[in-house]
Amino acid sequence: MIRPHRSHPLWIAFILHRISGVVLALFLPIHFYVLSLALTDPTALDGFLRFSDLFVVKILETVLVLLLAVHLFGGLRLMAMELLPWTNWQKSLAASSIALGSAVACLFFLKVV
Amino acid sequence: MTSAIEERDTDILIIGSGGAGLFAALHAQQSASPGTRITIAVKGLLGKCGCTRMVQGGYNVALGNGDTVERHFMDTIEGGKWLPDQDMAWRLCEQAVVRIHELENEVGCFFDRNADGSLHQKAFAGQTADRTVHKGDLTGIEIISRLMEQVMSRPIEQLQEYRAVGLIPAADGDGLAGVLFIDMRRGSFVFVRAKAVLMATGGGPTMYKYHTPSGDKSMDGLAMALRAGLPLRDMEMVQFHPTGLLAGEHTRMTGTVLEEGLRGAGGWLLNGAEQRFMFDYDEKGERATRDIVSRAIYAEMRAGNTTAHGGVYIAMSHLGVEDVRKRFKGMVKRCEDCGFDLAGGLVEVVPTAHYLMGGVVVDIDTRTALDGLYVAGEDAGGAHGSNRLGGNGVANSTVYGGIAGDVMAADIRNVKALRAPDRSMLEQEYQRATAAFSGTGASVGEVAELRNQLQEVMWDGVGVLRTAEGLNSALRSLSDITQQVNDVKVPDGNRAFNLTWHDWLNMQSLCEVSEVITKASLARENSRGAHYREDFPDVGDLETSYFTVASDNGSGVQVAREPVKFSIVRPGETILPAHEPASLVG
Amino acid sequence: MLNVRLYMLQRLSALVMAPLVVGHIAVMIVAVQGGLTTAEILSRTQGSLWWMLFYGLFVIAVSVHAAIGLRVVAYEWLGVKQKLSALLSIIVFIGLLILGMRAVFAVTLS
Amino acid sequence: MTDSNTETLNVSVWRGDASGGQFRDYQVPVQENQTVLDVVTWIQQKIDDTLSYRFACRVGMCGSCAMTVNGEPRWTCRTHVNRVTQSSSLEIGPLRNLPVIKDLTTDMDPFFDKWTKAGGTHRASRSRNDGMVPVDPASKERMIASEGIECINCAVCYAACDTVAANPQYLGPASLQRAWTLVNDEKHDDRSAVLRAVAAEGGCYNCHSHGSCTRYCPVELNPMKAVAGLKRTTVAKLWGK
Ligand SMILES: Cc1cc2nc3c(=O)[nH]c(=O)nc-3n(C[C@H](O)[C@H](O)[C@H](O)COP(=O)(O)OP(=O)(O)OC[C@H]3O[C@@H](n4cnc5c(N)ncnc54)[C@H](O)[C@@H]3O)c2cc1C
Ligand code: HEM
Ligand code: SF4
Ligand code: F3S
Ligand code: FES
Repeated sequence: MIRPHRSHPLWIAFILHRISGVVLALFLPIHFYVLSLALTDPTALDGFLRFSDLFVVKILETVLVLLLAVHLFGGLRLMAMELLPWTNWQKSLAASSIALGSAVACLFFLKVV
Repeated sequence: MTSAIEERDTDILIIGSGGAGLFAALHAQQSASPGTRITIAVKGLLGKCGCTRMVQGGYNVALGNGDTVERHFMDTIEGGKWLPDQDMAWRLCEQAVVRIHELENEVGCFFDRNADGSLHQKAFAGQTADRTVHKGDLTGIEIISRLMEQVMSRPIEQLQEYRAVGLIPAADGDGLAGVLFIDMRRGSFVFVRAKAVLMATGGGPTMYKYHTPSGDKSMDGLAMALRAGLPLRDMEMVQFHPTGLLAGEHTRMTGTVLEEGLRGAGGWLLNGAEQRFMFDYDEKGERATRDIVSRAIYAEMRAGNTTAHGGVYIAMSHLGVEDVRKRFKGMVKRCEDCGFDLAGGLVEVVPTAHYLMGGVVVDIDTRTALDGLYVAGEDAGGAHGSNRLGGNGVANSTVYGGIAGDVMAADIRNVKALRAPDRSMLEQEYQRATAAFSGTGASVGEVAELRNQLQEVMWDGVGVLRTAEGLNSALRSLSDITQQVNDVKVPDGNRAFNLTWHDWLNMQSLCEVSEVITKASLARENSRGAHYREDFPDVGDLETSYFTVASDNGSGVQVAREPVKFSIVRPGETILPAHEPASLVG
Repeated sequence: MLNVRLYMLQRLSALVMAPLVVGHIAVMIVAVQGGLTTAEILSRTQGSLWWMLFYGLFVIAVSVHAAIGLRVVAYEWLGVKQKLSALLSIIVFIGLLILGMRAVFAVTLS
Repeated sequence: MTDSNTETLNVSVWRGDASGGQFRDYQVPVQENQTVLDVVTWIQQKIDDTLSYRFACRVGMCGSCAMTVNGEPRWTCRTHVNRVTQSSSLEIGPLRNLPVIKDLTTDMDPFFDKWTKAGGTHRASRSRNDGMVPVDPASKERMIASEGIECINCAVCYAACDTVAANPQYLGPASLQRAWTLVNDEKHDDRSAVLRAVAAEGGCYNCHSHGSCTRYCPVELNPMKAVAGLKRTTVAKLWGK
């Protein structure tokens, strides 16, 4: 159970940032491996790319983009908070960075499908 | 049974971590010869208990701009209605100047500034100059937090949640050998031997139904001193603050202070019928001094003109709800947290026991009649006489705490060895403290119930308005309650952090000291400062002023009177130069 | 767990990546339309020094960044001891760097 | 809403010590103006006289009475029961992230040890024999220092912080905030020593800006902002040199 003391915007922003970071980091080796196939086994890569035409896979891809975008804007927000002069609307900034990330992912999804 | 007592040694032992205790530790550490072991033992957490932390208004010190040490001294003497020990009062005013610089420059406090960068000082009631240094209305937090940091970061041994239960004299009768403690966390006994001991447990009249001091204070120090045969002076002098919060009997918020500034700013006091009444008692109305307002409220209460919980109202909204909210932010929030609207509505208030002017008889170096025992802060009597000026409380504890630290460090250079304790006294104190476990009496809730009874008795009989009849009847009830306390049985399953046991021990101390307060009140047959006898309403002759001295030499508490020595100034005279105006406050 | 150097490296690598990620996402949005083929990818990237630099830099930055990130997560969430998580972090860094560089060469060289 | 005398609260209180424990249930009558501390007191005084807890000032100045109330860290002497009850039930436990002594009391020493370790002690640049430094209360530095100075060291933020829970070295929000006030205190003799202390192992870089500290600080301070200030200042110093 998520205890009540964690149900506030900045904590949610943190958990999103961390989970997105970890998932991206875990995805990265797969991503690299698949791309290296271009060198070692181009047909396998093509097979993989066809596989990624599947709708489910498109959704998964969108989720990855979502995570990347949310992590990007969240990370920029964090760095702005830490390194630029303080502003008092941290919660709004956190919300905006998540919104912006989602918007990018939507755009991606619409284009892909 | 004394084998159940662990023993440890130190050179300088300090009991209590309020302004007096922490300053003593700091000064001892600074001025003792290298290698001196310094230990501070405290009933709560270091710096997080006691009243110094709760200081709101501020710290009195004469720092120029027309104000002088002489003027501060005269205000203190006149405020104390000519009863203060003049040498102590003088040293207080003089050393406060040094101490405030020390607090700012060495300890690291930051007090509020004027726009030009100089210290801001305001005038508390009863003062003839803008003298009170402060940090907003949370001055105590600033002072204690900074002192605590200094003590924490130095080689000073800390014994936290160690409760002193008895002063143990030397076997050869020559001075103090050490102090018996309960390590509250383990529930076991520890006897700490030391060459010098400072008692700074901070008095605190918590035997009244309504009281302001922190919950850990229960007069343990004065009770221990009394048992050790030391004389206590001015014990009838209990200061009441007129506006304590009244929120019902079951809440610990009841009795806590609503700040003086509310009345100063023009707040109204209303009785149960929502009518102002202060002008019936004094031409200054709500702005009259603490003792007058307290008596007026008490009189209204006795006449039955009360609110639902039996007090009166304070009203602020006529000053503009938003303004009040802004100006008294902390107070408004505090009231709001427990469900009251101070800015817009009515809040019930009641006079509340705030400070004990009385205490152990000491000299101006904090030494007592018992070799090796020193007393400073609210535990020490003399500096305030019959009334303490707002702002002289912290000044007193920090000034004399510091002095104690220096004096102890110097004195122990001549003490060759730790004194051997009187084992029978050790045994006796141990038995006294553990008697709770062998009582015959009843069940859960007994101790709390007896505490309520004690508080009612003290409030009704030994409170704001006193008579011989009421005092005598209180004495009878006190002995009855004491008897019942002795009979209580506290559960003995687990002594670690056994609060009910400590509540019982608190009751022991409170009962002992309540008796002293009552007897001293009987002995003073006039009305001075905080002490008001309806059967003797006159102030009495100033020239022949006396103070009360209570002691127990084994045959019960006896109270004597001693003449005040006017060592610096006589009643009716002043030490201010002739051209000085009576007051510098506009 | 984190000292100035690791902290700064994580921030610095993040700053380097920020524009690269924007570029990468943009490319994907444009490129992915109608599906991808190996030929398509390779025709864009192969032989291009710019893409090589772009992805090369990306890989270096992400290896540093993710290695530091995972080090903290391992320590805080998985209870991995300080020393071990430092070692793990280095392994992650080297592993990602090798895998990543191979991928970059795969799509830009030959 | 209140039939005050008959209504009761169902209160679960954690009972145990360093070796473990469990929640025990009590029924406490509802009263107006009742704080969580009053509920605990009621249990100790009227139902179970073996219950241990800690308080001192009872008005939010000493920071001794913090506990975990319905999952949230709070000062209990100033928390009105109405603010926290969920369907007239209360769950009260000791503060998180500190060793338990018994029942609701914790050992706060680790909290204060870190306070000292973070450089949270003033170092004198002048003595009692010197005059007072004039300080413009509206200067930028002083305003920053003043923002964090009213901390009552209650450790509520320390208990709220998940980084403290996960990283035993982490100095925590309160001590870092104190350090930040000293970094901005022109009277301090060696402010770069404070910066070194907070940049060391366990220092400010471990904070992930969860913001729980700021969310729960009962006196409405902003330790998250202070920690960000430390990060910014220490990093700027790195470039500056
Ligand atoms: C609400 C409030 C507001 C106040 N405002 C002001 C003000 O504005 N200006 C002013 O000048 N004064 C003020 N005072 C008075 C002032 O706080 C005290 O006079 C002064 O702080 C006393 O200091 P002290 O060191 O003697 O005692 P305290 O600060 O009370 O310290 C006593 C210490 O002894 C410990 N102790 C007690 N019993 C034992 C035991 N048996 N064993 C071990 N340790 C023990 C306590 O736990 C505590 O640590 C105020 C008091 C209160 C209650
Ligand atoms: C696009 C640019 C990126 C930015 C601006 C960025 C920013 C950040 C920042 C500031 C942190 C520190 C968070 C903290 O200490 O609380 C962080 C952590 C992390 N990042 Fe990134 N990042 C980016 C890309 C990536 C990528 C592509 C990955 C994955 C491969 C990644 C993986 C991680 C991980 C695993 C963490 C650790 C999470 C944590 O400590 O909570 N990041 N990122
Ligand atoms: S910052 Fe706030 S929550 Fe933390 S210790 Fe200080 S007062 Fe308590
Ligand atoms: S909750 Fe903890 S992680 Fe940082 S912002 Fe506060 S210290
Ligand atoms: S008892 Fe002091 S803050 Fe609650």
